[in-house]
Amino acid sequence: MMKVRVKFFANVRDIVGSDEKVVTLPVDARASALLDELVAEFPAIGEWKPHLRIAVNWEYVPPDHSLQDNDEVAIIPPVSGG
Amino acid sequence: MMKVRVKFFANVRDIVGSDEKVVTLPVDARASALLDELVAEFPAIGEWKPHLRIAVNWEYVPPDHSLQDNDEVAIIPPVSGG
Amino acid sequence: MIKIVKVKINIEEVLDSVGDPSVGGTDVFIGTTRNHSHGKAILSIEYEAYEPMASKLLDGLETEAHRRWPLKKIMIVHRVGKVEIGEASVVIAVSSIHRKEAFEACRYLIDTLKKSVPIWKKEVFADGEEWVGAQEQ
Amino acid sequence: MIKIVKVKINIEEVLDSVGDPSVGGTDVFIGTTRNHSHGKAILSIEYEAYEPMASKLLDGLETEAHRRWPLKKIMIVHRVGKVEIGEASVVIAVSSIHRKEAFEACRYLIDTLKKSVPIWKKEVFADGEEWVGAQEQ
Repeated sequence: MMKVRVKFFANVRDIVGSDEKVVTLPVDARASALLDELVAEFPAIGEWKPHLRIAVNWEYVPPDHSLQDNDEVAIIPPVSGG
Repeated sequence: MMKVRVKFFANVRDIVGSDEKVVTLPVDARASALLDELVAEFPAIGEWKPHLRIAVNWEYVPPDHSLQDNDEVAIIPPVSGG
Repeated sequence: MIKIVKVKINIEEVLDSVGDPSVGGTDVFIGTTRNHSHGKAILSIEYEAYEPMASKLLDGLETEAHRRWPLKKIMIVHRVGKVEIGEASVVIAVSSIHRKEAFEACRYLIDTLKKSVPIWKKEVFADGEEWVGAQEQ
Repeated sequence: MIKIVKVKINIEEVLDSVGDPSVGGTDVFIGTTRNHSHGKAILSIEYEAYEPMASKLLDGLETEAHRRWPLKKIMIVHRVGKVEIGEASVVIAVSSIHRKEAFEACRYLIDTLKKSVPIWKKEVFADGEEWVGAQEQ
């Protein structure tokens, strides 16, 4: 197993109730598997799922990206800066 | 006959040596006739002639515009504001 | 250069930072917080950034703009925290020898920032608050 | 609003003049005097305007921009007289609810100003001076 640190922002952080969480996953789990796990734990995220992007170590990654031990993963809701 | 006040700017004013001049013209003379007269008096304007525009009472006019007594006519060299 | 700041953005400083004796044209975009959203009165706005990633992406945007256009200097400043109505949330200044490139690059930078940089806006109303999603922009 | 001024342009004042609580985006173009022209060092610049006609045409440009785009406010300030290298000769600020219109209108205003408004620039070099014709821009 491996651990990744997951960061939450904006409406997703409000749902999770915390801005960070360490999640344990099988080695080489994909980004999409992490997201499925989070939706299972916090069903209210599900409604937003089609709009969420995932970043690993400060870079956007596709859903099939393989996570590594100690990665910093961020769940990125639709951005609204500017 | 009629009189118009002619204003000069930039390189044309440098050639004429004055920023204003009253010119006497036949009634209903066209803007192009005034320009021809100025070129006759100040041949160095001739070189610029294809690039000069004429304004009457603060509006650009075509060369065949008929001038009126007391008009304020301006010889407008290529502009370079901004 | 890029900055994420918690205090009011000083526009004169931003302009000074892109000044250069060879510059002929500078285009500046200033995004300000509006007092309404879909007809509802906004009391204030809060911005939040995923700062290390936002800085990295903004740095990347700056590099990409320099690659695409012959520019002199770029300054991008985004504010985070509470921003009063009418204050600037973002200022982007681009200087170049000729104006066309400054306009195009400035437009590219704000458009791309809004699509990709992890910064979020929360609108505070009299009866609650709401995170703004990009799809509602 | 439009202004032709003989003193240094105050950018903060220009920005204040286009501010409005419903504004979401403001685009500002700043034209500055360059230190070189076709490889020759420029010492200073002088601008001259046919003021009543320039004001009339700038007023007309402002009206036309409001007709073409849904804008909030426009401020066009052009300086005349001697302008030092690096100082602003022209500042155009356009505010609107959404940014696209502000960018387009600002670009239209500076492009049209440069083509049609009777203002002339004289570049002063170490060995003489020269009126700049539009064809050399």
